Amino acid sequence: MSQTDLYTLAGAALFIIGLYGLMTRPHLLHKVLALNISSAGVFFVLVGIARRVPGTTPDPLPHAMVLTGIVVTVSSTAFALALAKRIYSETGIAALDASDVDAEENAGG
Amino acid sequence: MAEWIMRQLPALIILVPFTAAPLAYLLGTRFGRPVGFISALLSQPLAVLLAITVMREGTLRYEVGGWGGPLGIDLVADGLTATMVLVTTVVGLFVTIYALGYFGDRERYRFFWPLWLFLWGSLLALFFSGDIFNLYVCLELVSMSAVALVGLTLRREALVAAMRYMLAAILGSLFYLFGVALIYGAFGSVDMQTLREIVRADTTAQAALALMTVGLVLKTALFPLHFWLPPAHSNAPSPVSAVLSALVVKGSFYILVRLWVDVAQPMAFPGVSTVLGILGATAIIWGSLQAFRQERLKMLVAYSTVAQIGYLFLMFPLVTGGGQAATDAWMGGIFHAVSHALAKSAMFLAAGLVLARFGHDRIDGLAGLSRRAPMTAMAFGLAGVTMMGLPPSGGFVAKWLLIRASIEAGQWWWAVIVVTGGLLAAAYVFRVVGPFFSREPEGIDDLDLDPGRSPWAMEGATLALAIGALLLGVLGQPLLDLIMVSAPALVAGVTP
Amino acid sequence: MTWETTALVAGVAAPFLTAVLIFALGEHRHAARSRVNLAGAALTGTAVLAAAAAALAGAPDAYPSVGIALLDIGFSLRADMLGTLFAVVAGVLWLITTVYAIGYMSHASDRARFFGFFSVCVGSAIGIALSANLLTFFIFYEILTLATYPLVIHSGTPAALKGGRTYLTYALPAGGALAVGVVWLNLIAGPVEFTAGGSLDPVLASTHAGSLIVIFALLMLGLGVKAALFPLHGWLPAAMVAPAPVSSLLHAVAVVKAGVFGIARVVLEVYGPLGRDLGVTQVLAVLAGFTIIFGSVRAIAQDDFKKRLAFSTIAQLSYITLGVALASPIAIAGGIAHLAHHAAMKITMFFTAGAVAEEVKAYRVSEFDGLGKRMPLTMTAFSLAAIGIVGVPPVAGFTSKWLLGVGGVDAGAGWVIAVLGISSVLNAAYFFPIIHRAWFRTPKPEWAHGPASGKPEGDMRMIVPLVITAAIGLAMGVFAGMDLSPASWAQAIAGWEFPW
Amino acid sequence: MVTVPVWLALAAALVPLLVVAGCALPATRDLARRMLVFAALPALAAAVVVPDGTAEIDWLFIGTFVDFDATGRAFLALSGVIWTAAALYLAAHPPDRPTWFSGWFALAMAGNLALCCVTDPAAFYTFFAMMALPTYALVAHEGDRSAGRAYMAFTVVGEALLVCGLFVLGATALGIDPGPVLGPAGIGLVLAAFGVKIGALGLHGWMPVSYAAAPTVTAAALAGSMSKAGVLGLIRFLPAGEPTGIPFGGPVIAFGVAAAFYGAVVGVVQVKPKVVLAYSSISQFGLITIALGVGLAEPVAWLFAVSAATVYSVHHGLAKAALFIGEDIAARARRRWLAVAGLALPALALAGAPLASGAVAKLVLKETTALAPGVWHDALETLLPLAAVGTTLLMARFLYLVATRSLSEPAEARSEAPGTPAILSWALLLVAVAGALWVWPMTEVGYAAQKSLDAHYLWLAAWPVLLGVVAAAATWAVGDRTRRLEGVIPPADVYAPLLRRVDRAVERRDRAVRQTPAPQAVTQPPATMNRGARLLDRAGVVENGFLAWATAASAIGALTVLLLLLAARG
Repeated sequence: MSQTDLYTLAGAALFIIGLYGLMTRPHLLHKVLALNISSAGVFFVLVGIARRVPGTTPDPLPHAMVLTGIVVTVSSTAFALALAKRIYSETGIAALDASDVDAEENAGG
Repeated sequence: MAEWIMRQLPALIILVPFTAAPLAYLLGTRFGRPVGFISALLSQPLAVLLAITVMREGTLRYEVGGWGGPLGIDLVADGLTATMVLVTTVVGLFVTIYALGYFGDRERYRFFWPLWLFLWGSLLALFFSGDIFNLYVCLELVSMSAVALVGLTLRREALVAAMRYMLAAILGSLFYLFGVALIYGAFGSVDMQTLREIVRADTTAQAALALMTVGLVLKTALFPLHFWLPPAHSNAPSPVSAVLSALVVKGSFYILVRLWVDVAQPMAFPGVSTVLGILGATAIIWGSLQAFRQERLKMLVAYSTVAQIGYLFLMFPLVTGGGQAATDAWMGGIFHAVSHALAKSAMFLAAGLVLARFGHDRIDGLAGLSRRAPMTAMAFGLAGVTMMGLPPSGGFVAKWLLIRASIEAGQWWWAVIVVTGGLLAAAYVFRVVGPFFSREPEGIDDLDLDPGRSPWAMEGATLALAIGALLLGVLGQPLLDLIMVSAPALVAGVTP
Repeated sequence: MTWETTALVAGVAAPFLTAVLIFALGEHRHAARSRVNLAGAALTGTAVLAAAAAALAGAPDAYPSVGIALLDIGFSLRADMLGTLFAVVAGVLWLITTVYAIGYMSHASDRARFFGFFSVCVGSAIGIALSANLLTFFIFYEILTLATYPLVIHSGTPAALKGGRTYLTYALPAGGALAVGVVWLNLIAGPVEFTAGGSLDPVLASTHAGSLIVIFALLMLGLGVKAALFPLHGWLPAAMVAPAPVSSLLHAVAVVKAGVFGIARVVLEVYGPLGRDLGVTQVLAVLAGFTIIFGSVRAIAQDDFKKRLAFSTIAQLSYITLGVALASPIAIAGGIAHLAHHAAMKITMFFTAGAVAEEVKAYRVSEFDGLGKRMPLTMTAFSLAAIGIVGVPPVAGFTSKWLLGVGGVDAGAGWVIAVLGISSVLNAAYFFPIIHRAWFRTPKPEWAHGPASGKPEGDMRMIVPLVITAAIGLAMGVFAGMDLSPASWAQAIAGWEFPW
Repeated sequence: MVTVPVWLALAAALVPLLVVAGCALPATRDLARRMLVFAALPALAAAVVVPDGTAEIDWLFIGTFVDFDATGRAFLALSGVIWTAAALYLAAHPPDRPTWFSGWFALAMAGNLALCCVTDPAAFYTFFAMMALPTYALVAHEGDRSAGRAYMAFTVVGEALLVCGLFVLGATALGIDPGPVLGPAGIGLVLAAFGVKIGALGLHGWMPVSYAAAPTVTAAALAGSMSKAGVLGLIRFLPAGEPTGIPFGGPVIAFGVAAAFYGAVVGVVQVKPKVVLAYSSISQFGLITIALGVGLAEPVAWLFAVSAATVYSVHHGLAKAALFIGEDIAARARRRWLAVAGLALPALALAGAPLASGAVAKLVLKETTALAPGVWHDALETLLPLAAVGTTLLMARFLYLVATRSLSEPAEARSEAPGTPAILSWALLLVAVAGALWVWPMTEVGYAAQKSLDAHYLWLAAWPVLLGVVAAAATWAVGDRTRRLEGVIPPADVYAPLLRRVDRAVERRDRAVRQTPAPQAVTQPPATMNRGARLLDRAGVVENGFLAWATAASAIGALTVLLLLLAARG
């Protein structure tokens, strides 16, 4: 089992955790953070891949991708937070479906 | 000069909206509108020129800044790209004209123009992308601007819908990016040109392909992953809804096609195409049923999108066999994307006119529309013809090809689905159109029959799109030829 | 572009352009709309007549045609004898109906919508007539399906909407079946051009017998609805909620004839001898024969005038189907001739229905007592048309029936003669009582002294057209022997259609 | 010397159409009505001047074949005389709505005259219909709806049978072999179709009621001329004695004989003079049928049969028309005995008394029956005289009824006295009855006329009449006991119950329709839609499930797993 595979699996794990959070936590903040965890997982994989051939200098391209990815994620996260804040101020609920039972107590929490 | 322009075409086309977007933002509402309009106008000849050039010379390649791969960004335009660019540009023009009237120069909508132009540019960039990572970036750009546009009105339903949409979109992009990472891990390249040659069946790579597929399916809102689409498309301002349904979903679909039919075809693994086909079929039936039971016009149109997306996915099981069937399925699928783009935008714009006029879009409140707003009614009806796939509409040609493909491939059940889908579409279209002619409730007769308050330009743009979709059926052959220009080997009639 | 192709294109395009102009003019500019409509109709009539002349010049193997590429089959028009016959019928009767409709609708609302879609219907009917292949045919066929809907539900009443729904429930699935059939056929046989004597390669009969039979069934399913072939006839009586001009031109001529015309094209110019070898035309003939009896029997029971006419139409349409389905040139001639003959006679009757409804508000046969005294011209025209449908010479109906009967003998199908005989008696049974009531029963007191003193018996824009069409129906029978009469024209066609 | 073109015969025959047109236009109505009397004269002239020959008018109908020969000439002349007489009478005693009546009258006249000039099936059928259908207006005119209905029902069925039969003959004319089944079937249909027109036994139901109910002129035209068109049709379209595979001859002869006696028997017990005349027609047509039957059975006899049928038709037509007109005149006349005396002439002629046209006609008939095959030869020898006895009885009965009726009630109580044109018309007919066959240009007729004067034939003609008279006198003497037989058989005998039932049914339906209100547009959705709606609602519930994040999550997860599995497998 190579280093890369390890990184890959770890990344996958993170990705799944994030996915789980996104789907189960009604609170918008949680959802956004969950997405960040997932993206972290993906970057993990990319970074790992950069060192495919042990002993050589890491491949720069994956790093470039990760950087781009981070930029995208940061901006989208900012946007998402702004949106969530707006929703909270409009509806008093920081969740998508008012039907979600624990939405209220999570709201703003 | 002409030669130079031709070489620069891909860059020029993208540059127009991408320069216009910041301009519109800086100049604010009053000048944002003319900027948008001018950029829309400028795009037209360029898109047509691109189509002609591709038609004549086959695939175009453009290296941004002359860097070239692996680090540089390449813009590639083959028949498929040219087609998508053309339809984006045309739909974009009419939506722009419509939006001029729709938003007026109200301050609260000042972000429409920059966002819309940015979305436009990102879509074009996506179609031109030459490598799969660049596709990811464009995908994100498209999603972000689209989400922003959905929330433009700041109404709470709109905001919630936007949020839902955003989360789904980001998740989809992440799935896709995960796949990109693994692909790169497997083959050490993201450039499609390169990948085309080196990809081979390899479990990791195939897992990557699977993940990308899931992400793109999610972003294309294929049943049962359509949960985000109806609220988003129905709560957005009508011009935005039009763009979302007509173009944005096609963006992720475009990538799916690129991968499965073109780039990743050598490592395509069996079963997936069938799964996609079955999901598509289900989408057609289920989406139509849902559309039929909607109370609000825009919801109905949105679910109609869910259903129509299904047709696009019938393409996958039909191309795998190669041969004439593959060619027909390919042409049929892409052509359906095009005609649906025109018709669906027309429908949403018409719905917008109804909203603007009556202040509501309850279907049971549309009695006598053909008298109060004949052009709107006509536009909706004509667009409905394409939804039903009846001649002489583009939808007819698409369905013709799909039916032919399924008979050729010996998979007649898809033909049955296509026909049934058409009938279900008729059911929900006429559920709306029928009341247009009705004289109930009494008193509509007394209404003044003036052509209506909505500016003729908006109605004109709507009608133009509908008529365009209609004429595609009879005058569509050139477009079909364009779609076939340097088409992937699998569908180019070369049996693998 | 030669004058032939110009006429060909103009004949199809003129009605559509008329429609566009009418829609553009809007609701309120009545005079302008009427002028545009009449001009368009006149132009169309001239164009189709020119096309017919071109067909005659080119017959039987140098028909002028024009088209563009589409789905490797082509969207193309052709002026041949069979097509131009239908085109001329539709085009000429459109001109007459336009006059009638202007009179009939003179107080109605939504006239722009009405006349606009009306023109579209006529355009697609002529397009159907002049289509050179199944793809083109299908395109116009479906346009016709859709464009008829707004006319069926024109009045906008719940009843009308219901009728419209019924119409669509029949027409749209039929379109689907037709589509599959056409695609499939083009797959098996390559691009199917209409060709006198059949365009399918006889070899296919052995290689693809099964598929060809299924395809034929699909095509008949698609065409049978408009042709009101039993059991696909249910929509026609329901569609009688439409305004009189619609029932007259569309539900007596354009739409329903489009169905039977399509059947003629498929049976004669696509399947040709294969149809008989596969045994499908025989089945079709029997079905048509049954429809004739069925429609006539149902008609007797109807008290609603238009419904009675509708069932009569159902029966009469199957005369045409029966004719083309019989393996005899004479029968084919009879069927094709009936296309024109029935058009003239039945349109007269529906004109009558509208005129009577407008003038004396009588809608049911039982309200017709003594109507002949009140509306003599109208009822004379109606009676002529009626006895024609019954098959009484010298009205045209007899001519086609005669050819059909002799053709039946020629085809060795004795049962056809029985069917014709029985249907004649049945037709008499549902038309003669109307004539009897109109002329032999004592009128209501207010009718007893004829039309109100000095006034004509109705809006002349409605009376004159129906007198003209009745005269045409009579003339087509009396002068059937002349070279350019529908009967002779049909016999010429049958000569080429039937080399086998 | 200028030759008269043959098509002129048809043209002349169609002159009455001008009167039809005239009656249609308000301006020319009165003129047209006055011209009606002269409408048939061109046809009469044509019958004299137009030479035998053929002409094709290809533009008319599906191509018309004018064929003018001795037979056609005879029937054209007969019809011309009858219609002129009828028109004269019409001028004297117009019915209500005279113009309207004249229009239909002229139309039927045109059809009847024209069909004498053509031989191709389509054209003959055309004019046959042009004659038969308008006659409905002439029969039903005086409000007796049931008689009109009976006439129309039989006519329509007859026309349908005829057209079916002519389909076969038309095909044969085009050189198509109808085959072993259709061929004979065609002949059978033609026999039946014209059988209706001539009131052949079993198809005669309409004749008594129509003759009784119709105005006198209609009855005269029907009995004198229009029903003869049936005979002409049989002459034209029966295969001229060719063996047809099926022996039609025998049965036809049998039918003829039966009709001859059936008519006599049923006729004598009738109480209305016109009905008696109707049954006499049925019986007389029986004799004509016999002749044609012989022609069918014996090819060699066909030409004789044709001339016999022709001559007999002329004789019977004139006599019958004279009887009908005379019956009405007698009913109107002041000096009734004169009228009754006048009626005696055609009555005797019909009975076949010597020196009258009947004697000649019967001789020609005998010439034919002499050629009858086998048993028929002898049978007819004895049967024909007996038929004559029957006819005599019928005529006696008729005269008795006319005389007693017209004596029982005073003339002034009834309609106005007969006008001069009426007398003229009757006179014309009487003269024709008396003279026609003596001046007839056909050689065989002249020969027969000569022969009928031989003592032998005088006796042959005389004894049945004498026998008949004696029998009639006897019955009259017996008086009351026979009186009970009067009217035991209703007009239209076997058909009477059917016709009555139909009448009642129609009455019922009319009443029913009058009571039902106009149908209202009903639009409650069918039950199935409700079920459909329920299903849709359920679908909606399911869809809400799809929209929830949890479901979406599991869907995404499931899809991912599925695709990954497929990837691992592939």
